[in-house]
Amino acid sequence: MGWLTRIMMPPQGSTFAGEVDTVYMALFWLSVVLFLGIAVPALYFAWRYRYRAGRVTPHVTHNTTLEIVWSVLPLLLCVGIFFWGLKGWMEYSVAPGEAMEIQITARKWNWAFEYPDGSRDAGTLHVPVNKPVKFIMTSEDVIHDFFVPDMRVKHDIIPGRYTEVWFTPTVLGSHNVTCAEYCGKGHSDMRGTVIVESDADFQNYLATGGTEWEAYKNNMADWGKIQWERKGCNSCHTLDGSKSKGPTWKGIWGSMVKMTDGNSYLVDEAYIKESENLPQAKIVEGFQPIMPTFQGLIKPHEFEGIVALIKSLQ
Amino acid sequence: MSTHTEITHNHAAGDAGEHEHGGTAVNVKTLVALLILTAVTIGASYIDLGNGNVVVALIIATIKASLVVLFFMHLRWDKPVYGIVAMAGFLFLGIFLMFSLMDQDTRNYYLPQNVHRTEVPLTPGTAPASLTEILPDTSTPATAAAPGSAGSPAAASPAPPTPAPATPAPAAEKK
Amino acid sequence: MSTTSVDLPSHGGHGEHGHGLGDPHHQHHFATMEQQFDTAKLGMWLFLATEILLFGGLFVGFGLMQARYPREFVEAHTHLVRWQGSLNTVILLISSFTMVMAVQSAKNNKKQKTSFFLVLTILCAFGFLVVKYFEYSHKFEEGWLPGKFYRATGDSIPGSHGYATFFAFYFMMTGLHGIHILAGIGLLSWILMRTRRGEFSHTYYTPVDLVGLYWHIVDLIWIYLFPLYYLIQ
Amino acid sequence: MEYQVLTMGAKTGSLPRPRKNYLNESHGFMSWAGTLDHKRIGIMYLVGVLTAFLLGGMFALLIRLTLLTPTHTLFGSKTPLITAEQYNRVFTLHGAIMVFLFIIPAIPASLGNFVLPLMLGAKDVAFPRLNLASFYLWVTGAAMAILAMVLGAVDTGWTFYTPYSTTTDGPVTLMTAAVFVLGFSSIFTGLNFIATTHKLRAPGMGWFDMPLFIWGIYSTGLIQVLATPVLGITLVLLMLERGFGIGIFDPRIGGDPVLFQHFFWFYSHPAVYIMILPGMAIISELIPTFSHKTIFGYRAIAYSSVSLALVSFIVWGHHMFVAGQSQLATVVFSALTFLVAIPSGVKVFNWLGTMYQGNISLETPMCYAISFLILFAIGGLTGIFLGTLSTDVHLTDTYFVVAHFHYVMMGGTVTAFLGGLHYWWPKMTGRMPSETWGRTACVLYTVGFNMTFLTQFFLGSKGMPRRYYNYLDQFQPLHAFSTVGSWVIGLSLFMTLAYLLASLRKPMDAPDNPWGGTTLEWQCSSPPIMHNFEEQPVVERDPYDYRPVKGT
Repeated sequence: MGWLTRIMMPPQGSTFAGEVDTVYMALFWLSVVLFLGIAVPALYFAWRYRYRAGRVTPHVTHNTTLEIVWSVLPLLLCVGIFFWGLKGWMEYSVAPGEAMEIQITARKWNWAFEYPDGSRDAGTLHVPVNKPVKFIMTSEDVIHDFFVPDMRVKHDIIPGRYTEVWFTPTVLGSHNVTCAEYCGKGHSDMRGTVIVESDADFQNYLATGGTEWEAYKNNMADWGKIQWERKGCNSCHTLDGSKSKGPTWKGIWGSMVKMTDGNSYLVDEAYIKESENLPQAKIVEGFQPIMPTFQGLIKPHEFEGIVALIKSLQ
Repeated sequence: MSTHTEITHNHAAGDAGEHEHGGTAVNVKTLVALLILTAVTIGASYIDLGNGNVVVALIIATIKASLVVLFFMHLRWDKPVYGIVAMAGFLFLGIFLMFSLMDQDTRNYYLPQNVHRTEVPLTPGTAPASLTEILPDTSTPATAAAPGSAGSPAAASPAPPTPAPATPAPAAEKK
Repeated sequence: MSTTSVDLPSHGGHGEHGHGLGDPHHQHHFATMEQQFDTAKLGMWLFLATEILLFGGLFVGFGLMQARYPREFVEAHTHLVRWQGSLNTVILLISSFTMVMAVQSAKNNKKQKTSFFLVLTILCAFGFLVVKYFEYSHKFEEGWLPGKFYRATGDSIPGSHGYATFFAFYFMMTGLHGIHILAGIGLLSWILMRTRRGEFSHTYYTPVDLVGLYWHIVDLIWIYLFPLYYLIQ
Repeated sequence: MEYQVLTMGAKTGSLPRPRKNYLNESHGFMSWAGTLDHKRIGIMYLVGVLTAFLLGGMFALLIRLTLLTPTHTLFGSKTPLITAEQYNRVFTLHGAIMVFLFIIPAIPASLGNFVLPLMLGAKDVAFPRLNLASFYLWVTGAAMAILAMVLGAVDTGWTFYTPYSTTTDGPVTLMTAAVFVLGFSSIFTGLNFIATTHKLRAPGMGWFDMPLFIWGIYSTGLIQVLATPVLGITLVLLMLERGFGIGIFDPRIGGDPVLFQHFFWFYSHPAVYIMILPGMAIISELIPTFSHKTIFGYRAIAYSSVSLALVSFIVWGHHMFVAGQSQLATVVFSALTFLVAIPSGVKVFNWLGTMYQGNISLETPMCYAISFLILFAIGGLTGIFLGTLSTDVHLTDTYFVVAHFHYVMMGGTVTAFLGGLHYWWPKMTGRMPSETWGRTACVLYTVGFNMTFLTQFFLGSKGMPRRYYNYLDQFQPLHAFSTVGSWVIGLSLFMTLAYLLASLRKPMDAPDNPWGGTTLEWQCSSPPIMHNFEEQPVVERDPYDYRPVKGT
């Protein structure tokens, strides 16, 4: 029956797919049998007992035994089906503890994915094959729904709240992601791709930090501004020259800055790099040594962007 | 009230399927009982019983409601079908409440492990203060793997010393 | 919907085919006046069941939001004035009593007494609204308003939306109840008018009885609203 | 007049027809617009819901035409037929019109209004004024919906899910208010029918002597009265949310969008039974009449109607399995959902039991009844896929769901409605519609229906989400096939409309009891006189007693 499953269902892409398809096909055959059990008698009776003038019909008002049988049998059948469905649901609803966690932010009308190391991507989701992946999802505007037909998973994404879904991909290659909760004009275009790849390829992908920045290749200062917000630089550093907990970034590029130890240093790439990794090494005069280290949290292209941003603020 | 009690039970109109039930005496007694119960429920609210206060208040309210329905609305004497209709209203209300509460009380509010890097839903650019309050500890396995996780902006910004709500409030809350 | 409830008792008023048992209020499709009265009463009770569920939806929403913001709700409760709620409870209970007396008088052909009790009931209803007015204006002054209009300061969990949600429910539930009181005043005035015209007797007092039932359900809803809002502090 | 017993399908045609009937009793616009006669109100409702059906059907055809090609173009044109925004408005209108303006009032308010007092042997419904008020509320609601449509239409989907519905542009508040008004129209109809059933049964008619149609309409009334107020309050909250930002459903200010879904489905799931129970009720009339045999398991069918109404209140969470409700709630709702299978199964098997050893004449209404059995079986059985948790995760919010509820609502309710319309058409109009055309249309309808919607089960299983304007090219052949099917349905329905209207041009030729039915509505003339019966009928036999009576 494998061929029929293949005709009726999408390709099997996760560990859930086998179970879901088995239940689906079982229900399919059950439905076929029950449907024939209803349609065939209906049509047969209509022909076999077709109208003949003067035929007297028996006056049978009821048959309690028969009626109990056809009430109880469906009930038992349903209890069985319920528990079978419950089995698959239990797996679906509880993610294994070791699952890698990817955050999904849905908005009209695209997907943003964020990996444990902070790498981000929009629209394309990379996951390692044969490893459980858990998605913690939230929405910025209305309700969306993360639906990967090949993985047989689906869950609503609700604004103001996080929901969870998980799967273990088993098949290399790309699979479709669609939004399954109506969200407006672009609903049907709110699609994405899951790329299931080998562990090595996935690590390689993470090392580059996603592909989101490529859109900003020609305008790295904008990319830097996004990082300024995302990494939280904005909570201490301003871009407009006003005072905050840390020195403003405006106009510092290429200038000499006086430190608490009395020396002055030129603000250049090396200085910014040092401030990112070892913030306590040099403290600008008039400020407290409160900045935490960002070592390992900023990828090369993000750093490039921040430098471009500071350069642009002359 | 005593001014109205001189209105006595009327016996004149006893014809044509007249069902004389209740009467002034019963109505007055019902009113007095209702007023006493009101006093009791107000009094009980001054005693701190914890969650018991709600239970006591609702039990007394139900007794009062029953008095109104039975005596003022004549269900005590009327055909049972009216009572069944009224009870059906309350029954289905109970079903609605029970199942909705069952969902609300057993809901899982997931939180990302790396909450400090999460863009705040709905209000991009502001710190997810309510989430940082809820999170007991940011040194979860994933963040521990990245050195210097203490440098997360949310942790760096001074978190307001407000108590965490008992249930995780939506992350959209602004301070 | 409150206004359309007028239709329920009203169609007892004009038997247009007029070939019944002689009573001008008898409608042609009922065999007896008693059947007609029972039917009208059943219809009214069914309508009351819909009222219970209409308010019930708000009670359920209140319960769920209370489970979501328990501390905020308890704190917000303290902003409501207990004596105002208690006074209104007493007023409504008394009005229920005068209403039932009005029905009893109408049933016993006592036109004067019916009018007297109806007037008392209407006065109680206005008294209720007056107290409500002072209550509402206090809330407006302090900025304890629903949803995005909430402006009050000094909450112990600043910024939580629980308070605004509480007052959203407070205004919706007491407001819907208030609308029912207003509709009740309209209905009471209407049957007062008909009483003065002498339209009711022991054979036909259906509208008085049905408006009475309506008025009692309004009281009954308040019996639940009162402890839920004013006593849980 | 004695309860006239008709034996073995004896079709009476020679009774003298009264000169006056409810149609020619009085004339002029006001004699209709101000009427309190349940028959005239039923006819006005019928015209109203059929107009709504026509309008909703037009939108359905437009949706299918748009989805014919992935580019939404026809005849090599460059511009799409409608844009994505227009498409969203069209499917919203299709859903809202079909649900609130058509299916919910379709059977109870039109056919039910006409037939219920006749079947009970009553002169009218309990509250004729309320009945007329209900109709005018329907008209008001319809006018408001049309106005909202003219003002740009809403794109929320008929479900009005927050926060989309609270943030999107368009006259959402007006549309919501329209549905609110329609809700009260529905409440008043249900209330009226319950009171009528309780109080206006003919002498001798106990609860278990009522025709099963009454049981179905009565159960429907229970749901209308007990569930619709919650819809009312939900819509009020939605309007306040949009108008005043009260924030019960808005996550931005502390609300919970899932709470809206609880409120909405607490009504809208029972509403599914408001739609299907009257359909089942009609089938319970058609099958014994055309099998000329007493109904098999009368009490079981009667009880199953009531129990379906009750069970419908405790399964609403199955619309929310993946919507963010708690896992416990999901499991409980799934388990309860399977309870629906039992009363539904009981009905179907009892209908088959009635046909067994019957004397089945395949006139148009019976053709629709058999069509109903087949379509409803598919609709019911595919419900199992959706009630089962693990498969529902994959299938929910896809075309599988679309196909499932069309099989139940259209394949079930609309098929039964058409059957009932043909069944009572002679009683309502005094004319017999063409049998040839009727049977042809019924076969076309069944074939077209399966072409349109059976296809969609496969689309959904393959992962085609619902409410999609653009779709992957791989789905194109199935979509095209489905669209062709929609033309076949359209053709059959236009054909039906045409020959039914054509029958009105004939002189009155319908006998009082053209099908040999045993229930009371066949005891009065076709069309009935103003007050239904010449004399108060008295019930002395079971409602579906086809045994010959001594002395006849």
